[in-house]
Amino acid sequence: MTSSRPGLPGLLDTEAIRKDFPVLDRQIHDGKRLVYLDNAATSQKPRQVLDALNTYYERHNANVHRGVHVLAEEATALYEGARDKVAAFVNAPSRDEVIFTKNASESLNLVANMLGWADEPYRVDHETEIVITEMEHHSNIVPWQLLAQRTGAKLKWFGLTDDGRLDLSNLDEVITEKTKVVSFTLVSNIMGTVNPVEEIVRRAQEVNALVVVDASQAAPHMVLDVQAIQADFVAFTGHKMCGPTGIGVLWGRQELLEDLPPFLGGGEMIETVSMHSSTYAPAPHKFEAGTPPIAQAVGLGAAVDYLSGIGMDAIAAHEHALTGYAVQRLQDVPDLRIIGPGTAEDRGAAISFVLGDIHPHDVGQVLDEQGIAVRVGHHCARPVCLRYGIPATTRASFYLYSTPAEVDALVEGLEYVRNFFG
Amino acid sequence: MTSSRPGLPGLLDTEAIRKDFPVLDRQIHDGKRLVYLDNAATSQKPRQVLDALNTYYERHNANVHRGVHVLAEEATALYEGARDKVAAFVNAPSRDEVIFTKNASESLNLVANMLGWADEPYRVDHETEIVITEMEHHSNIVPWQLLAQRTGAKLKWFGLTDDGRLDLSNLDEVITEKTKVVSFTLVSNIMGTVNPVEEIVRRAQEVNALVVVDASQAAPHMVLDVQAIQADFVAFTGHKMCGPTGIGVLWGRQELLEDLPPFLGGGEMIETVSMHSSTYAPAPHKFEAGTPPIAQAVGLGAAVDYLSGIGMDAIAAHEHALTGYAVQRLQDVPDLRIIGPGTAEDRGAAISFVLGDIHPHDVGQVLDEQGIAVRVGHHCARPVCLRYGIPATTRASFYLYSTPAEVDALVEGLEYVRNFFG
Amino acid sequence: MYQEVILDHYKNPHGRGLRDGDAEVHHVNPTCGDEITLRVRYDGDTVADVSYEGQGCSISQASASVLNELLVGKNLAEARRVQETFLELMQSKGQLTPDDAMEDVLEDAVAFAGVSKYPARVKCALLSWMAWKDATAQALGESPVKEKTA
Amino acid sequence: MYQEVILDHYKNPHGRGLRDGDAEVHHVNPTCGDEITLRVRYDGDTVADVSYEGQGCSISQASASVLNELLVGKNLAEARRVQETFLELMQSKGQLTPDDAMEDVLEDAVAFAGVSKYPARVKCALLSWMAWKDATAQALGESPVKEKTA
Ligand SMILES: Cc1ncc(COP(=O)(O)O)c(C=O)c1O
Ligand SMILES: Cc1ncc(COP(=O)(O)O)c(C=O)c1O
Repeated sequence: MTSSRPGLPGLLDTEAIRKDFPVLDRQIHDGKRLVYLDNAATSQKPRQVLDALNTYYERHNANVHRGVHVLAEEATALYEGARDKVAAFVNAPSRDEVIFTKNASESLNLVANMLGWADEPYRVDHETEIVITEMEHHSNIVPWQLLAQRTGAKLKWFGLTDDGRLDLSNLDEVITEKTKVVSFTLVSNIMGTVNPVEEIVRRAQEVNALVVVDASQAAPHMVLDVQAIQADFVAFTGHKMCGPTGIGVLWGRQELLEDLPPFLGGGEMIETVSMHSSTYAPAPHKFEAGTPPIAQAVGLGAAVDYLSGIGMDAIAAHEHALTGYAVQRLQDVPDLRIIGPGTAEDRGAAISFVLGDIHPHDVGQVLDEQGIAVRVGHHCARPVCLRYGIPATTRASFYLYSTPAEVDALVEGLEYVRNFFG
Repeated sequence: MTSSRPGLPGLLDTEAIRKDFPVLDRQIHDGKRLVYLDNAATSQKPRQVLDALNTYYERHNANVHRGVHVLAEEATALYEGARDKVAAFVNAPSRDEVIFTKNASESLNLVANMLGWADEPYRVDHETEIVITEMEHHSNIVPWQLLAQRTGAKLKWFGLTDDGRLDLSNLDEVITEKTKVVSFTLVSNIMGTVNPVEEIVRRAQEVNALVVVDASQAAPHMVLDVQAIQADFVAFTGHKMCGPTGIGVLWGRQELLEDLPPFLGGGEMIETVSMHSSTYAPAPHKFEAGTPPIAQAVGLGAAVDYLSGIGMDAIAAHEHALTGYAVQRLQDVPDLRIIGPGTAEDRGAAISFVLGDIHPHDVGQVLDEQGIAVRVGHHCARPVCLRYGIPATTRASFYLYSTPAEVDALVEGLEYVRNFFG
Repeated sequence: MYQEVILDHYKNPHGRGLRDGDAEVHHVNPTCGDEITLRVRYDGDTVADVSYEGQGCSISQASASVLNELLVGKNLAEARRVQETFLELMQSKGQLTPDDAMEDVLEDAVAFAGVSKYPARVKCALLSWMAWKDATAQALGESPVKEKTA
Repeated sequence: MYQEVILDHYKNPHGRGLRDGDAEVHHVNPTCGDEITLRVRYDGDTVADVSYEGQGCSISQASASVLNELLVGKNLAEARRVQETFLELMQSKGQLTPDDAMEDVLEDAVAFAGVSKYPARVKCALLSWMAWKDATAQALGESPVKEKTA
């Protein structure tokens, strides 16, 4: 499915792919074709995923795990089948290591809470330290702030270099013998930076700290192999990877999931309940209280099939080519300053920038009038804005259906913005 | 939409209604028409809800709250519009009191956790007591067991009478000055019992205990008015009321939501974040960390419209008539013993029973072979089974599309079961 | 949305900068990071000054400038009437066409009518007005500030 | 699913009741509340007795009865082979038609082949067999019990 365009090797056949995404035909503002460049916020959904949802609801819908009737068995097989698919997608050693949550935020909170309530050696308490980075999404900051506040643990973090990379020059001072957990993003949602997992993991393992990887911006865009990155937990979210809203994933190492305490209590997560005490089911069920997001898991399974059908390597290559093109064209726009890496190396397909002193809100609004959807604001990563002394950025972000023509539209749109406020 | 059938006043026009539910046409086991009597586990979904989901994904899908582009504005309007609909559906004084969660279990865990981390006067600690009942769903037991275990609070509960009602004879000894919170179900999912809210609330208010009502089995079936029942929190779940999986609701009184601490941390729930500290958005956003179940909320909004269109009073009357008919017919089945109230008074449309010493698993399996879907087991309410000295029950549960003919099919099916194992 | 009047105020803001005041507030728009620090000074019940500083989009900047132009010099009752009318317009979701009476009250601020169609931008337009309301309440000793921290 | 053999074992269970043993375990099927208490007694490496009591559906009851009939009297290696073969059959999702060799090992237990198509019931059929495996490991001092409580 690869088309070649002069100078841009590795592009996918987006003409074919775009036919799978109904919303991309949408016209807005009196007939302007939608140019959707807000993929880091959420992706669009292919027909294949919507079909899976509809088939589930129209033929198989039932509550899972507890029924002996046909629908209940079918629904259970579909739900657990989705777990198999996701496990294979991230190369999990065992399907039982895949926990379905509602989003990446819940996944990260789940880890933080498990560690807060855990017994030794995992317990985070006032004598221990938690390490994150300054480029985390709020969903990988606030859970740790809450944990630190409630346990007395100390929260530390890696700062950023001027070109949007992690500053690991003080690696050994930040991660110390006191560090119980290191949680960081694989790919920055605001700057696109791809972080050097290996270096951080090596140091974390030296001090026996658990490693949590926020793969929300990685899972949709590249091969994600939980064994290769040697993390203990990996979190990501369905809606950014062609899946439905309302579904997230936490992968965790089996022995940890066995040892750590549950988080939410309720139906499905128990082994046996009496009024006096309860025992818990083995993982993953121990961490899935209540009726799970059944249809959404099935939809995520279909999304994973869809992405694998195209190939994660091919998707990564497509985005790499497009990002290179975009970085280069954007750097030609006067007064435009990229916040984050200035090349396509070790970077994902989200590009943040500021345009002179025109506020991103105004940039976004005037682009929208031309049919171009970008995100503006702090992108749930306000510390990055603080770090670079800016109130907000405009962010364009690409996905497997994005095209060079859309990059061109963005650049033209930005010219118009400059003239409008000039 | 009401048809009359000799002897069964109040039935809905199920012929028309059933056309809205694609799955009800499903044939199983070589051409047997599906008789779906597992509605207390989850309801089926009308076309109107599936259409709302598809329209959302095919035309409006975007992340909410943070965008200035058309799709983001539309998605936000749809999501927040669903909140308005749900608020109206339960007669909430303010739309900002409606929190979207992933299911009722999360809603109940959210309350338990807020109270565990709260400041006085709400804080649950080792000097305080928590009161529940013996007929709770595990999702309204385990969160309180966890809270009790983690704070040292004492967990107490109301027992049950022989005919499946709450035993409130010791009301004043169970709820005392030490009681900080009383959490109970409005309608039992296993026995169908409708509980006397007023009496419990009156006593709870006397001692200034907060009242949490689990309305998971009420919201789908009757008028639910959070002001009339005078609770402090009300939890329910979308998938049992014609909505999608992956969406739940917690309604809470505004001043409590203002005073109580957040639970999950992350994007969307913050006001401002720095590495050192964060402040939180006002409710409901304070309690909605991360990308919410957007499409699922929209689907729940459509479900609420659908139910309101038919009328919750009309639905309640339909189910009341059908339940009366079913109770009467079931009592004529030899060796059948109903677990729960033996009449249709103050009872919902879930009927549990045991059939001689034939194990419910076998009852359910043989019914399934005839196309009849019932649930068997402890229905996530194992203490009820323990109370009545039974391993499990068979449960038939009705909804707005259920018919007297389906009750007849059930009764005939049970005769067949008796002969099979006789 | 971008009326000439709005762009004018954005490019040439009135009364910008912080000067002495009776009360100061700091408001933030969490969805986009717009911020304003605003001070009010009263002379009896006359709005003697509204001074402000902040960062934000053209809508929030222009709105603060219009606020300064409209409210300074008015007495409190009049100023509140302007604030309430502006709030009403902004919450109208584009359904309200300002009539003559409204135009008399709002003057330049009627130019923001178009903004009310854009929910994400309504907060920008209201930022300074909410800050002014808050600061005024504090200056008059009507309300304390409350903040929660992680 | 309900083969004649299964119904027979259900109605006339073999070896039911608790007798002396070297180890006792209690297993529960959380999805349906089926429970079994099972004891094993070894005489050297011969399965001298498997006694049990519990509540459960026809499948779990019949399966325990078949287990007793098949395993008592066998030596440990043979018994384990039966257990493993039964496990294999039950996990086959209805894809496996027992061949002669399998029938020789499983005897009456081949009647459960049809159950393997019903995931919810596989656990019922396996309940006693997993309990036996556990009890045996304990009797032989191979494994401790682990439980977590709320
Ligand atoms: C009374 C009651 N409470 C709580 C729940 C939990 O709902 P959910 O599984 O959607 O979280 C259920 C249903 O399963 C229920 O019937
Ligand atoms: C890097 C990163 N982490 C976490 C999240 C949170 O995902 P969700 O909002 O689906 O919980 C996001 C996206 O919003 C993200 O980009």
